[in-house]
Amino acid sequence: MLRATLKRLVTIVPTLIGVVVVTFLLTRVLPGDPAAYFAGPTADAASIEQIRKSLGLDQSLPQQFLRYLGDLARGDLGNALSTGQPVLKEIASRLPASAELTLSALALSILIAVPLGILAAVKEGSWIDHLCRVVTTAGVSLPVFFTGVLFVCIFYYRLGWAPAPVGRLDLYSVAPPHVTGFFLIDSLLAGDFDTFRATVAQLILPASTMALFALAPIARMTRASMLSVLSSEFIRTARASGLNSRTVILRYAFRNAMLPVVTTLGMVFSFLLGANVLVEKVFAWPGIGSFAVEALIQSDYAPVQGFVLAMALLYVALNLMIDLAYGVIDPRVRLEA
Amino acid sequence: MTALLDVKALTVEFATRRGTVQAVKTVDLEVAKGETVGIVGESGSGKSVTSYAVMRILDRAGRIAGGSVAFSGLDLKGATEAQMTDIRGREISMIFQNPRMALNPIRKVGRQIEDVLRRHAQAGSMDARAKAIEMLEQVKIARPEERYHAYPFELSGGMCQRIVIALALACRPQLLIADEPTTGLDVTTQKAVMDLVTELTRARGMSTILITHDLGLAAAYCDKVVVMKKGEVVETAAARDVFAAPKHDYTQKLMCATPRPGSTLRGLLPAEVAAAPNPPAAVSGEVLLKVQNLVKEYPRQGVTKSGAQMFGRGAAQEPEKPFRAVDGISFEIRRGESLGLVGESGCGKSTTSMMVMRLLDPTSGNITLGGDDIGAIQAKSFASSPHRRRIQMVFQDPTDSLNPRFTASRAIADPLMRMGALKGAGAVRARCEQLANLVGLPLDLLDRFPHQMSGGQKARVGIARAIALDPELVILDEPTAALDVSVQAVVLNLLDDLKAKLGMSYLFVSHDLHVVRLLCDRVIVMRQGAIVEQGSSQDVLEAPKADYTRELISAIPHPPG
Amino acid sequence: MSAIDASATPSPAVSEAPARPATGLSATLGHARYVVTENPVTGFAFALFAVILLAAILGPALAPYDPLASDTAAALQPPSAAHWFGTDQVGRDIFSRVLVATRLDLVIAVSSVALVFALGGFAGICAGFYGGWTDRLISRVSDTIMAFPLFVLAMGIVAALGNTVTNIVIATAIVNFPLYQRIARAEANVRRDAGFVQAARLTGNSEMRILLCQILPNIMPIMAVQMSLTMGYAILNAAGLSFIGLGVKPPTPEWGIMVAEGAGYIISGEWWIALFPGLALMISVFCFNLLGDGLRDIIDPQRRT
Amino acid sequence: MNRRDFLSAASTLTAGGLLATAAPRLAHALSRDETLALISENGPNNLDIHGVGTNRAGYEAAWNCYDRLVTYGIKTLPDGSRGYDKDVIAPELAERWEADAKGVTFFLRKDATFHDGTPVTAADVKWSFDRAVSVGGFPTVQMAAGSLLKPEQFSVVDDHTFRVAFARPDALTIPDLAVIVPAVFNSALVKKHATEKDPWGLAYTKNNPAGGGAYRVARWTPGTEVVYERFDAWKSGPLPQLKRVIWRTIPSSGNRRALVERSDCDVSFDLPAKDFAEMKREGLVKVASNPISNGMWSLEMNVTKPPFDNLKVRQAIAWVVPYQKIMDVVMYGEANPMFGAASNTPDDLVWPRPTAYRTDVEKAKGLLAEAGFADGFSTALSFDVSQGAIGEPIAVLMQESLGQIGIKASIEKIPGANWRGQMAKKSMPFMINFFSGWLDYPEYFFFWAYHGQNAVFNTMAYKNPALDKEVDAARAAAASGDAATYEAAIKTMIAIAYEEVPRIPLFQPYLNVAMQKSVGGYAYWFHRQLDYRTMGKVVT
Repeated sequence: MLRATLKRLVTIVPTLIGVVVVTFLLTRVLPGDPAAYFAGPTADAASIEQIRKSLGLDQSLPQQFLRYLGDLARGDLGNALSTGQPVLKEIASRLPASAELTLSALALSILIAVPLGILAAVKEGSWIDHLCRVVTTAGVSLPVFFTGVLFVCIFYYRLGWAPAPVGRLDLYSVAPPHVTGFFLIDSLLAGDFDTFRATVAQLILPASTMALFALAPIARMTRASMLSVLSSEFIRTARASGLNSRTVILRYAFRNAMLPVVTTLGMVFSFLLGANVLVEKVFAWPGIGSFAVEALIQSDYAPVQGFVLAMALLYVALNLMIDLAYGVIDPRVRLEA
Repeated sequence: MTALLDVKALTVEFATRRGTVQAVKTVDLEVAKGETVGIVGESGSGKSVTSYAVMRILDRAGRIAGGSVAFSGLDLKGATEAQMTDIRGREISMIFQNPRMALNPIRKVGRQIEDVLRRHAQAGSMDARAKAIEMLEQVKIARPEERYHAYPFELSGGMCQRIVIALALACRPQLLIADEPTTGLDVTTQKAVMDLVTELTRARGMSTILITHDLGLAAAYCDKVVVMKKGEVVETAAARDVFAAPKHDYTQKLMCATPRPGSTLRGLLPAEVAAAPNPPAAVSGEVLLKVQNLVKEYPRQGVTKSGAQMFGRGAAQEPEKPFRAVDGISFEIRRGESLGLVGESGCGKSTTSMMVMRLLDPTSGNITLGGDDIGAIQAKSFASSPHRRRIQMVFQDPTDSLNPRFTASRAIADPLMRMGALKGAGAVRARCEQLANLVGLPLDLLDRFPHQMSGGQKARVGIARAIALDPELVILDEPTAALDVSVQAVVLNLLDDLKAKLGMSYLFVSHDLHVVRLLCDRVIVMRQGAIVEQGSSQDVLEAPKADYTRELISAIPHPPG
Repeated sequence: MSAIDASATPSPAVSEAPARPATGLSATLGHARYVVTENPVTGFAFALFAVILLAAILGPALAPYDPLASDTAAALQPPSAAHWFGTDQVGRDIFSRVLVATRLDLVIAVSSVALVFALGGFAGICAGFYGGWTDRLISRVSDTIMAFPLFVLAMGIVAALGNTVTNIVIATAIVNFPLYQRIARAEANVRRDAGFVQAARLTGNSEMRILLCQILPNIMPIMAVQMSLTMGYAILNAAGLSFIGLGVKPPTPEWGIMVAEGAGYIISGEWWIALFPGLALMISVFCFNLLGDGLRDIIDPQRRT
Repeated sequence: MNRRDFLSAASTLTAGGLLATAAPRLAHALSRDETLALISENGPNNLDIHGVGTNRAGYEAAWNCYDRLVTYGIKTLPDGSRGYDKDVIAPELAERWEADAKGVTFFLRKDATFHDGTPVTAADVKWSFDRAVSVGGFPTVQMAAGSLLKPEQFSVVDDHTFRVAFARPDALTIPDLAVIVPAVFNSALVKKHATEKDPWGLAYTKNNPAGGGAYRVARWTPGTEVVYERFDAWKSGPLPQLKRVIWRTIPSSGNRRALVERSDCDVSFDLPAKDFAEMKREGLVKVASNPISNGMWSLEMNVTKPPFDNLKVRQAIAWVVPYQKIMDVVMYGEANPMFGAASNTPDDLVWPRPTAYRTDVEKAKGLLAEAGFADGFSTALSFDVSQGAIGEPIAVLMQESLGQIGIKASIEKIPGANWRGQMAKKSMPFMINFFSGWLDYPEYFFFWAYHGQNAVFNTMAYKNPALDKEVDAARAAAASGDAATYEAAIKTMIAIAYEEVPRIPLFQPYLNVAMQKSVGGYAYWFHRQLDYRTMGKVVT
């Protein structure tokens, strides 16, 4: 297992190098002059030049890249000019917010989509199957920001059921003491159920917005995978052995069907991280996505680079987790490792 | 003696897009207690569907449209699903072909047996494991405690089939339905599995239904045989009687199409078809293909350099030897001759044929074709070599070997357009039609796609493609393994006729010694990459010298007569 | 092994097909007709697609108003007989804008899909067919792209290259590259040693020829499914870019940018500005998605009995 | 204030016997009346006005956390609202001051301390001003606008007496000391955190206000939230009512409106004009509305790029602008029109003032024909995406109107990051832009936006010696107090600019702020941000 993990990590190296180079180049070809932007409204050419120098933007591209690599090696990701903070600190404080939202959304959509997919597969061709297909497809057919705005308008503005979309906590609540950065966990650790409730309340709308988006791929994959497993020969054996349909579907078919679904989850997660960018903006969520967008729009290199590196690491971690999950589910993978 | 299973006028329908299809039509079947009944038929005869209907595990599209099924007096057709799940595995159980696919790939085999035991209350949480291990012991699995924790992919095909048998017999059912239980297994394994089934069912006084396409198998193991054709029962009789004196035409046809010791190629065909005798083989003395010391090595899978070497203990250890799929074999084929290459799976016969075919580069050794050293030309660039057209191949699976998006004529025309000298679409088409005539493919099939043709038709397309460029050597890679016996008979005859007509040489790769004998002048028996025995097919079959050959021959079940 | 499977398949519907009278094309059409009529949802999707296509072709001719003409006297009017979908903040007729936008959105969807198919599909086939270094190199490129959250990468590309329709198309194509590459790779990989490929080698086909003439046509069906799904994604992607200000240039009518602009008016009660383009967008994405599912059924009849 | 303080406060205030779990909720209830919940689009990126690239939200933090020597007075405007009075300089850290021909002497109040309790001395003032003129970038430029150029101008007389020497006579010197930049820093504290590379301690003050203003920052989560606490020992004015200010960043404008309408926040900033117009009409919340002083939106043409070098072309465009349409559908009336006056020559000193242009397509066509462009031409009209709510509809309407006289304009959305750079490079031929000057004097506006010194804001690259002469004359006259010369120069200056029309004024927008009816004490400031010190909540 350890060997396999190490081997997996080695294959990630070229990807990471690729990410660093692509990110660097991408941010450098971004239009705009950060020096002029940050020099302020009444700046003259000289003061812009001064700022350009202080940002290291007067150097040649390879020089800037070397400098960047050097900083990276020291763990210095630079400062985000838009919030004025070190990028590392920003990412560390914002990543839990995004992760909490994304994982909640993922969990929510798995809870809904997987049973739906199973149901659709078991009742293949019935009206339930068609309904599942139409409902999940409808969910993925709306731009996520539009769903978000619509939800806010209906559930907050018109009906008043949801709390104000002001971020992770309402205006007057205080964040729980930092342990994991996940408010849901931290508030429970602190035994502060009011904050826990407030966190859940704030999470419901944005998480549902994103979950709606993730329903279709998960349900679709679950259905297809269940269908192919259900038609396989070992299911016939299980049925011929008199195992009841519950055992056949859940213990025999479902676990086998989970393999491609787990792979899909990786894709969906990456998909949701992208959707995060838009949802965070709508719900004033202090996450890493909205932060990166702002930085990108302002040609603020450092946060964009930091963000993408963080994402790449997250991607690596996620893929490792998927591989591990695969190993747990499928003994064949274990042997190959 | 009352019948354990009594099926009367069973009719099964499938809803397809072209309307309802009757897969089984008014079938009657009786199985007495302790009796072994064989259901024999070619593909599409409805033999499997009948058994699925009895178990009530038909696909969603299928339904029992008429008739009755009684098991120990219980009406299975009218039973509720809950009743049926109690009966399945407990009273009637099934074993399937392709044992590895029949087991849950990600559940320990022991747990799978436990699932069944516990489902039918044959074991509680305390003793389930012990009972499962006991079952493993009964199906003669060595080290059962250890195997309990194995996953199907860790076991061989034969071993998996033993697990499936354990699964089926765990709850001591009264009836076992074995659906092609040995198909896909090597002959020697086949025999072991069938002997085990017989032994266990006899010991328990169980009844068995053996569903098979192999008349030999049915003859060897059944008391009674039911012959089915296109969903209908054409003949039911005691096994001895069926083989001694088949009454129905279809049974007769099936009987004579099944190769057995003493049968001739023409004899496989029904009397009214087989008009002219086979042309005599025109074997010249000239050597066409010469293979010398052919070796193919593969690096071993898994850990190549062990940790020990890293810690400096490597010097004492011998370096890991690569796996030798083909271990220095030599043989030759003369012009007009056909040579059989026989062996069980993994013996290296396919690797050898691929190397001769020049699709694979040998590790060492020579291959010369009519004096030209074709082994020296890399497989990668052989496609553009002028020698390419001299060796062609007929593949094992006619479906897999035809591009599903090409019509028959397009498939046949491919070599003509690539390597032929023909100019213009008209000339190509004419040659296609000529070839179609040669292989007996009706011309109106030329514009069909593979999925619109039957297995025999697809085999003919494959043969037409192989002979399109008048090759000198044709490699036949189990060309009839996927075909029903009656079709096999026709195809084998066709191949023999073509050889005589076109003066080609054949390298016939097969696992079936009887088939090889019919078509080939000489036979090579391979095992573990090496040649065990070679000689004229007559000699090898009738007076085998090697023990292995003898074992192979004796394992083949064949109908009496 | 597979040969033996076929002989014992339980359902007679798929075993040993009897000689069917239909030729290739009409059989495919017949099958398509069957799928459309058998599955009401797919039938619906095909009908919707026809409507969208019609709107794209005839849209500019059918629009009752100039989609660019402002009429400040009639700004922010709710849907009425004169303006079916109401008017926007500068008094443009939303119905006309939604209708005319169909063509642009379809062009964005189709061209990005065509591009990613050409790039990703070809790279994937090469990777799957040749294996070795080709595979490693192409797969690493894919991994690198995958390491970015899709939308963020699209944003970066459009921000870097400038927000034009061409760049939106390019960004969407690049972002989807890994998906196509992986599917094509997997499909090519399983076929690389298939019987018909070996047969093609025997008949003197060069490797590149086998790739294009033998493998590619067999991968087309599954790619078609993916392409249909990507069409929907391309439209959503463009809409998302519009929301953060990286969409097409105003005043070009495009659904995404109309929704993005209209989203700001939802709270203040002018729901129609965002809703109608949103519906158009949703319906088309919905249609492409269902179409993908339907295509899968057409290609893979075994999926459905 | 952290959580623990809150809990202890709650338990001491209540008559004991409280369950611990009930405490937080009670704390909410107690604090809300003295807490202001404020939302806006962006939060500060730097709490120091001297920092590199401090944004507008940062101005607000700096304004409330630091004191200056002097500030502007507050007056009640004609419409009943309150706003700063540019003509009244009021004491803040300085109790009084004495000006002479060479400079001005400030006498600091003796009881003032910084947040850490250190007394405020003249040395702190000197250090702060030295910092402002030396650190470069925006603060230095802003100081220079009041002729505050080098450290030698500032001297410590004694602990509580500080003198500024004039570099040259400039009427703007004292007003410039009341803007945000000349804030007084706790020099001892900042110096402790200064390094060789960062002699002015910018890295420290970026996150830690080192001042003695009425509020200090209790918690700052960049990009998300700022929580202020009142500095109870503040002496530079009456103790503010609000004990706490919570400022959240809400990027979506729809949500900012929803929050204030549903009473989930007290003050909502940065809403589109349409929302303010509707909220004013509906009357659910209070909307404070003031024209932005010395500011206007305008269309700007780069006179170095043909055909905009042609006066007739510029005038033709000025005649074709759909002014009223823009007022109606872009600003919803939330602006003062800057068009349709009787003449381009002013008869008084009111500024900003309308031009004589209005929409007259025929006249525009005629002028364009005279200029030799009867068939029109093609150009690109740019606007700043971050100002897209206003820029985009104007662009769309302009594109359509220009089409009427044959000018084909494509619309270029320039990302915010790019905008300043493009402005500095003067690469855009035709753009929609906003400019306002902090110091509310027309010559100040003209100096930045029209003068031949060619500042960033002179996006038209307009150089006219005749106009420059008038601007310089007006500045000199203002410094010497020569009212007649001043008036003549201003009038001529405006007449030239409007006749030559390199910049077509469109409207003077209002600064609107929506707040609950219970919120009082709002005043409009030149920096367009909130001053918490005067604000309070009516306890109901």
